[in-house]
Amino acid sequence: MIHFALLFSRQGKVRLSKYYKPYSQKERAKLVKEVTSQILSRPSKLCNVVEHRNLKLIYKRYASLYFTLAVDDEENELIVLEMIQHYVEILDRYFGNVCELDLIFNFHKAYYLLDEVFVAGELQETSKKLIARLVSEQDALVEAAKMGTVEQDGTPLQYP
Amino acid sequence: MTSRSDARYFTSQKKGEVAEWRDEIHDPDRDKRKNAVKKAVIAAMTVGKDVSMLFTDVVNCGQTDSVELKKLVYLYLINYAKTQPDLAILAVNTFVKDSQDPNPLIRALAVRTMGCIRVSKIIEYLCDPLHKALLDPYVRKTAAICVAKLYDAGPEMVTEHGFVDHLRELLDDSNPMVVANSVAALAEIREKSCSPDSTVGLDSKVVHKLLAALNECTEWGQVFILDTLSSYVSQGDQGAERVIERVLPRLQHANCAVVLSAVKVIVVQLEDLRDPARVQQLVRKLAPSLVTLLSAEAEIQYVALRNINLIIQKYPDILKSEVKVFFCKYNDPIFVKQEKIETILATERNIDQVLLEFKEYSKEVDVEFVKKAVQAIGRCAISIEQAAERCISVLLELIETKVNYVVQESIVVIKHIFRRYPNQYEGIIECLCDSLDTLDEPEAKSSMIWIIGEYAERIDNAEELLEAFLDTFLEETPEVQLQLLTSTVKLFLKKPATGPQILIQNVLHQATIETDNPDLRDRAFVYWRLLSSDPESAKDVVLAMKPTIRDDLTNSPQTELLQGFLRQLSTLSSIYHKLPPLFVPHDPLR
Amino acid sequence: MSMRLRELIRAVRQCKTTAEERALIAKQSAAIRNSLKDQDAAYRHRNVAKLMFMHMLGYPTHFGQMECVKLIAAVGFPEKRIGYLGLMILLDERQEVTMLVTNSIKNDLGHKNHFIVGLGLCALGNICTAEMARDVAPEVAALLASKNSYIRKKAALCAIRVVKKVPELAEGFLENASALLADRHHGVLLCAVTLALQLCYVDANHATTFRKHVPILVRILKSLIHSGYSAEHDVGGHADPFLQVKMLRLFRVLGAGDAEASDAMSDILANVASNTDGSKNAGNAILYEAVESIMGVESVGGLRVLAINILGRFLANKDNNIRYVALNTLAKVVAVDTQAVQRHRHTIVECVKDSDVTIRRSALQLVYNLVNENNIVTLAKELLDYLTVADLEFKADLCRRIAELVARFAPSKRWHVDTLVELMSKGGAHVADEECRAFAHLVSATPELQGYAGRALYKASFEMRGESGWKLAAVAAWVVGEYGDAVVSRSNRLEDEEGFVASPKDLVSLLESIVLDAAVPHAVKQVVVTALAKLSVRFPSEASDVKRAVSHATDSLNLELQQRSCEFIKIFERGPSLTGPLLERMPAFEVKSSSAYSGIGIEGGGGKG
Amino acid sequence: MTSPAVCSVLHILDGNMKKLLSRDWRGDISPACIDRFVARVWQTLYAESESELKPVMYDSDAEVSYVYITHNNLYLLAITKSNCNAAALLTFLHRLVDIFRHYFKTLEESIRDNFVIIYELLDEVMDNGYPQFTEAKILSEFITVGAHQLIAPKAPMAVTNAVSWRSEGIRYQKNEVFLDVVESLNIVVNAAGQVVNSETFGALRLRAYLSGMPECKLGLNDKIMLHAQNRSTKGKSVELDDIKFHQCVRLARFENDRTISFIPPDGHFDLMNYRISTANVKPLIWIEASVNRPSRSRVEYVVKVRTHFKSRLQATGVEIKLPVSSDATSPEVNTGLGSVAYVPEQEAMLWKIKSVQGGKEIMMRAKFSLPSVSALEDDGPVQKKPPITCKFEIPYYTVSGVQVRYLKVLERSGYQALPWVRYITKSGNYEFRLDHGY
Repeated sequence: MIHFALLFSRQGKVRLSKYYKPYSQKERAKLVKEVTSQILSRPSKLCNVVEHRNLKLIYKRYASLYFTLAVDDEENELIVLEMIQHYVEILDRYFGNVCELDLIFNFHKAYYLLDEVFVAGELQETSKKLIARLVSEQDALVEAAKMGTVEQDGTPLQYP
Repeated sequence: MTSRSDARYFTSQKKGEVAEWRDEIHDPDRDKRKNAVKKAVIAAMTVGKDVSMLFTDVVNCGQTDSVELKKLVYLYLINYAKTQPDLAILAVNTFVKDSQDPNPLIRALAVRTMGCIRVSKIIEYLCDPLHKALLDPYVRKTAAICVAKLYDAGPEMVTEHGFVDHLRELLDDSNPMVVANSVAALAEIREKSCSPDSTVGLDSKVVHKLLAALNECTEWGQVFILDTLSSYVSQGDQGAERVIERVLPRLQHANCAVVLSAVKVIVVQLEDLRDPARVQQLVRKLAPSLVTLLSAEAEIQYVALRNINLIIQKYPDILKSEVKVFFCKYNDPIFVKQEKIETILATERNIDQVLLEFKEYSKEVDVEFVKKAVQAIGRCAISIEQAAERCISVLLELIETKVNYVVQESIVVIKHIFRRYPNQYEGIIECLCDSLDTLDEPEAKSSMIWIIGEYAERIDNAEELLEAFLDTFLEETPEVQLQLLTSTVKLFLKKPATGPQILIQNVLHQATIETDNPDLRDRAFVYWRLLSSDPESAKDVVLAMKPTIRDDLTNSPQTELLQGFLRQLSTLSSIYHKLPPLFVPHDPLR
Repeated sequence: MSMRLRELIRAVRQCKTTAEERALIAKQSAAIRNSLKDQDAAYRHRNVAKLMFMHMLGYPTHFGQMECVKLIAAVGFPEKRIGYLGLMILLDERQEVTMLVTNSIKNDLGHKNHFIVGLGLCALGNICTAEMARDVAPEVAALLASKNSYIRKKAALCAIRVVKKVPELAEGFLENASALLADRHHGVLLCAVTLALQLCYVDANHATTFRKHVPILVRILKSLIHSGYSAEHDVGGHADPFLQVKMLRLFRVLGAGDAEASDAMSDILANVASNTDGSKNAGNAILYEAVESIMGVESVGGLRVLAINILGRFLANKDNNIRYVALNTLAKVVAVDTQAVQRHRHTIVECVKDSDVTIRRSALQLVYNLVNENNIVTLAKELLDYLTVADLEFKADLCRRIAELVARFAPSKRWHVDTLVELMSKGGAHVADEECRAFAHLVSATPELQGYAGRALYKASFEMRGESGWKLAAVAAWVVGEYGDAVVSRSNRLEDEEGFVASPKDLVSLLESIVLDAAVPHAVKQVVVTALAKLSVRFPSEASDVKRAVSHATDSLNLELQQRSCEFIKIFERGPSLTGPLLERMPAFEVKSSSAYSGIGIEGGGGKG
Repeated sequence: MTSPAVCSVLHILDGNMKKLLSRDWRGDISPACIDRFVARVWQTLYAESESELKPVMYDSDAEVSYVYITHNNLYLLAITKSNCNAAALLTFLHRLVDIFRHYFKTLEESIRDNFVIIYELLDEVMDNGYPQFTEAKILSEFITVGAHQLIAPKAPMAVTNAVSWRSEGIRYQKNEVFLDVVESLNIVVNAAGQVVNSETFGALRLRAYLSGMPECKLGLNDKIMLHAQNRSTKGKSVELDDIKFHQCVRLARFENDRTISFIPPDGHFDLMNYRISTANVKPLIWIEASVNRPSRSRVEYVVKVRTHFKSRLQATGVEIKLPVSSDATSPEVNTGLGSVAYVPEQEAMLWKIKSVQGGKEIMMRAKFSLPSVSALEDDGPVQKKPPITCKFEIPYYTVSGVQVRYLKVLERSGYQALPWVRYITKSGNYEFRLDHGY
């Protein structure tokens, strides 16, 4: 199971964090500090796994951003790497050539996408195409509700 | 390693910086050249990027009349020379040329940098310019330090060229910076040399020179001189008096380091003064300066407090009337607050006010600081008998807050008070027993267990209380186990009834059979053998009065050690309260 | 007026220092608190979004938690969407506020819009408490059978959380979970397999239920591999590796301890293991999982050889990730097939010195598992050499492991003693008390080496002063105290022992110097005081020196040290008639029994004396 | 014995402990040490106590000492292997900050932008780990920002002169000296209204615009000074507890006959600082506050301020800071004088009064609410208990009664210089502990 997901920049700034186990704010701050400094200090040629307490941090670097999933000992490290890639490709598809600024100003969108990929710390969906469709449908629903073309709860208006 | 294709996500272009810089370094435009070198140096020294491949390109830039560019090239050299000694040789020409430059600034720069590059091949080229360096004071002051650098790299070269004598001559120099740096260089050489006194003796003649230089010297030079003087053993009363007289005015210096070094010299020389009245008088003169140090920057205050802590152990009266300056301000950093607490000396006169302060501190948020405050209350109780009762009542108030770590620390402290004043305050034991369940720190636990054993005859349910602990005997730390063992033995000796008898069997069994701790087991066997052979002598052995514990709980160093620390005032040693051999790596001349 | 989210983000990015950022957030938080107080629903959406951003930066946002509850209770999808997101980010299961949303979520689970149902399931899956889990379990179980695949997959993962929080609820999910294992939707199937795994973890008996589905699952996996290219689920030429890995894992759980099920899956395991292309990470992920499953189920020897060969290939791979998983897996396999792993010993020992700490750690773990009676001497030496250069964080564990291995495989008692003395010298403060005690037991149980061990320790301790020597000093003190007579004796000298003599006086003065050293911890001094007392009996000639040494501690602030030394001083006063019987050699250690004590009389005395 | 070798390497780190710049003087420190230091600092920041964080720390594994200061968001860290003079090293680090501030207005951002010049400065202020020349004003005469130097600069004479703080050849049309006597009052009052500590720090701030190499002499109404110079001690004289002088003052001379004689640096500097205990002086401004919590989510404050000085004097720029909970919501205030504002970034109410006469009493009431959901213990900010603090100035007045009797200026050219003297009293650390009621 994934205990938490963390996306941070080369400068150690957190761009997204999701916890599937309860951690207090203080523990989170400490964790972020430890995880980022541990990973940022690793030369690029080393393997993509670091052990941290009793968790494994599986990370992958994309230009200036690092994606990290903290998993328990049971997980298959190699497939977790694919999960990271999976999510990144989904971000890329959604934003269209995703860049760090997209994540900064649309952090909530990144969370919506994440919630379609993982629930309860487990992988939920392997089709990027399907996820793209699901999220855009929900975006459309929000737009429609704002425009008043659907009922507040998403039911299409009955045309006379 | 992940497949390269992933690089396309989140990319920003960035390629071939180093190659770009190399082109720019050869650019005819000087500003461009300078900028490129600057970028390379920054990359190397700040980001830690490896730009050693530019070595030749950069070094060639050194032959320039731009001082700024030259300085950059030298910086680059310092950074790489150690890892690439062979390349560093390429720079020798530049060095030699620069060390003969008409401008003293350039000459000094060359000498300074060569000294920093601890590559033996370069060092060899250093001696010559060093000899020539002595014409201009600015170069001279740089050269003086360079001798110390040279000594570090190859002491034999220094001896060969007679540089130490040179340095000693420089003590007479008309220029104060030169004197200061010569003192510093001599001190370092003395520190490193195997037979310091034969090389750089500190005789009364040198001391006289140093004292004379003190007035004219720069502030840092004054620090060097004072620190050197502090290791001078004056020839008796008069010698000491003369040194003190010359050093006393330094107490008025605005630079805290000068003041503290002066304090050190005076404190050291005081040992040689015979007249106690004169000592008292001089000690009184130190007090205002020490207090003023507490208004310096927080870090300096910290050093001052650690030092004051030592000084008041030797001269307890020195700040007797100044206790208020040690009271904490809200914005004092924790490290200052902690030291202030440690330094507050309560007396019968100020005890009420001091206690009020400690109570206030025990409500702060920093756990360790709060514990220190509680401990300080205990210290008051132990050093001032008349105040013990008041201290105890404050501690009881603290226990009522139910803040876990405050309660535990209070119990530890109360145990100390019980040991200091046996059979006086056991009236409060009942209150203490109320918080028995909340104890989880071994020291608090064992303190409480000790109290139960020590006063077993006055605690009706002592047996019950100890029994509760015995259930978890094997999970306790050795500290708690040992205390449980002894307290159960005491209980049994005081109340040899069936209940305690079962308890003692239980604890002896667990301590001898169930544990693998040889020390605990030995203890238990000794008790077991003692109880089975002769219960009466057991009472005599176990329940005997113990010597009263010493007045202070700070583990204050013994006189000899304290004397050693006082000689180290303002140094790291005086802050760690450890003598230098315990923390300075000793590599005799590497 | 209040800032928009974008403006806030921009303003934060413009802050040059942390202090500046903190001030900005403090102002914005105050503005949000004010706005919340006005109960203006129009800004609720924006406020929660801003709070999420602040929360991500690590600032307190507790004052806005109630807003999420209100948004979730709203009618509209836009409000619910941001409300749920806020709920999951700003709150977790520890806050009591979470309880207030249970009802809203319950309602949403029955909503006609599947996206709203999805929001509820997602939130439950991520943050529900045990109490909430009980409340919603029936609804979640029912949703497993929803017609909508979007709801089915989310319900399956949500069920995992519910079952983790309240294991006894597992029963209620079994039937619907089984049905899902035949689902044709990739996402649903993936989640169903994950749920099945969780149900098996909760209660191994549930595996029986799922074993019935092995043939179907085998068929599904086979067709997944062979069905040809499907762009939607392809990763680097592998058909849905995520699903393959999950299914292989379920096979492992179902096949373990069940020959029939194992047999049913052996073909497909062989198929995956031999036909998966290992040139890309995704393929290796599948291979790695297949290897683990082959080793986990009741498989035939041939299959195992195949698996071990794959690991051998992995170990030789240049990719550090692959080497890493190889080391980890070999560590698990070594118990099953030592020989096969021993073949790679050289490579493995090299990995202990790798530049990557992750690899070093795994390799070290594997080395521990690799040690046996044949190679202990060489490997112990390697490990002891490594101890001096090892990462600080490794040292304690390394010491423990070395002691453990040496105890298990030592070829001789003398080698055992020598190695442990070296361990304590090199390990210093990193050696745990347990190891020190075990050493005392060893010496106690080996009468012929008591003198030798004491001399070795005396020498080592004499040479090692300062903090790193304290552990050693305590052990040395105990052995020297207990066996002092043997230590000074020449008669028990071993054949090739170097000619080194310590007199009774030497022993006492070493111990006295420890008592006098202010830096030595009290716990060490305690042992030393007892050792001194014992020496007064072993060497009556030293009695007065011992008494002096012990008396240094009688005014100690440390309770135990004072009590102990005062007692000994009193005992000394009584003379040999008391000291003799009290301090004579202690009974040898018994094997630790866990049985409750049975009335040992005080008369027992333990020492027959 | 002490080795003067103070500093092996200096690192400057930003608020996130990222390295901005380093200079290695002695090459005997492993590069890993900086990471060990950073890890150590981070560790304590998340612990229950920061007490392990001291400005001087020993690393027993690496056998080095870390000596550091923080300034705004910067860390200046010196690492050493020797038993160096810690007071000197720390003073040096603070001096470095002064130099940087003299060169660049704001510090944190300027470090990277002024990389080269900082290295030049570091090269000049320290050699082989010994502090060298740290007079910012003189340094800026030969190390300048961004100048294109076609002709290599020469080191000014001052660097190697006995008078290292003043260059020769300074010329002014009008020779003037401005002297400000500034006293700041430090006071701590506990929640029970008792004065815990009260002391006053005075400074004689000089702005000297004088030509040539002037010899100056200053006379004060210091009791010992008057006595030493055999002057009558009639009239007002004061007793100062401790005096510190700028390095330009001849200390030996002062020790002899209490004469303050000096050649001043050019421009402004603190000639002298002194300290007196004011334990027996009634605090000039007195504050009383009570906190009332009628319910869990309501808090009310009543603050009373009294001025204890002569009514002809005025306290100006009075600013009283009343700390409130960090999650306070919509405060309401009510005051007789001045204005009150809630300043969330300071977690306080700021009560500002432009000026108030002596002998007055004024009141302020404030109330606010707290959120219904309180933070979990681990999540929320730690509940600190800050005191009420106060800032003010009282012109034309000193607590100590120090007076300048004369300031004589003698220069070879024989010009007449005009001395101007001003007196002012200010608040320093001025705090009243508050019983917050939780």
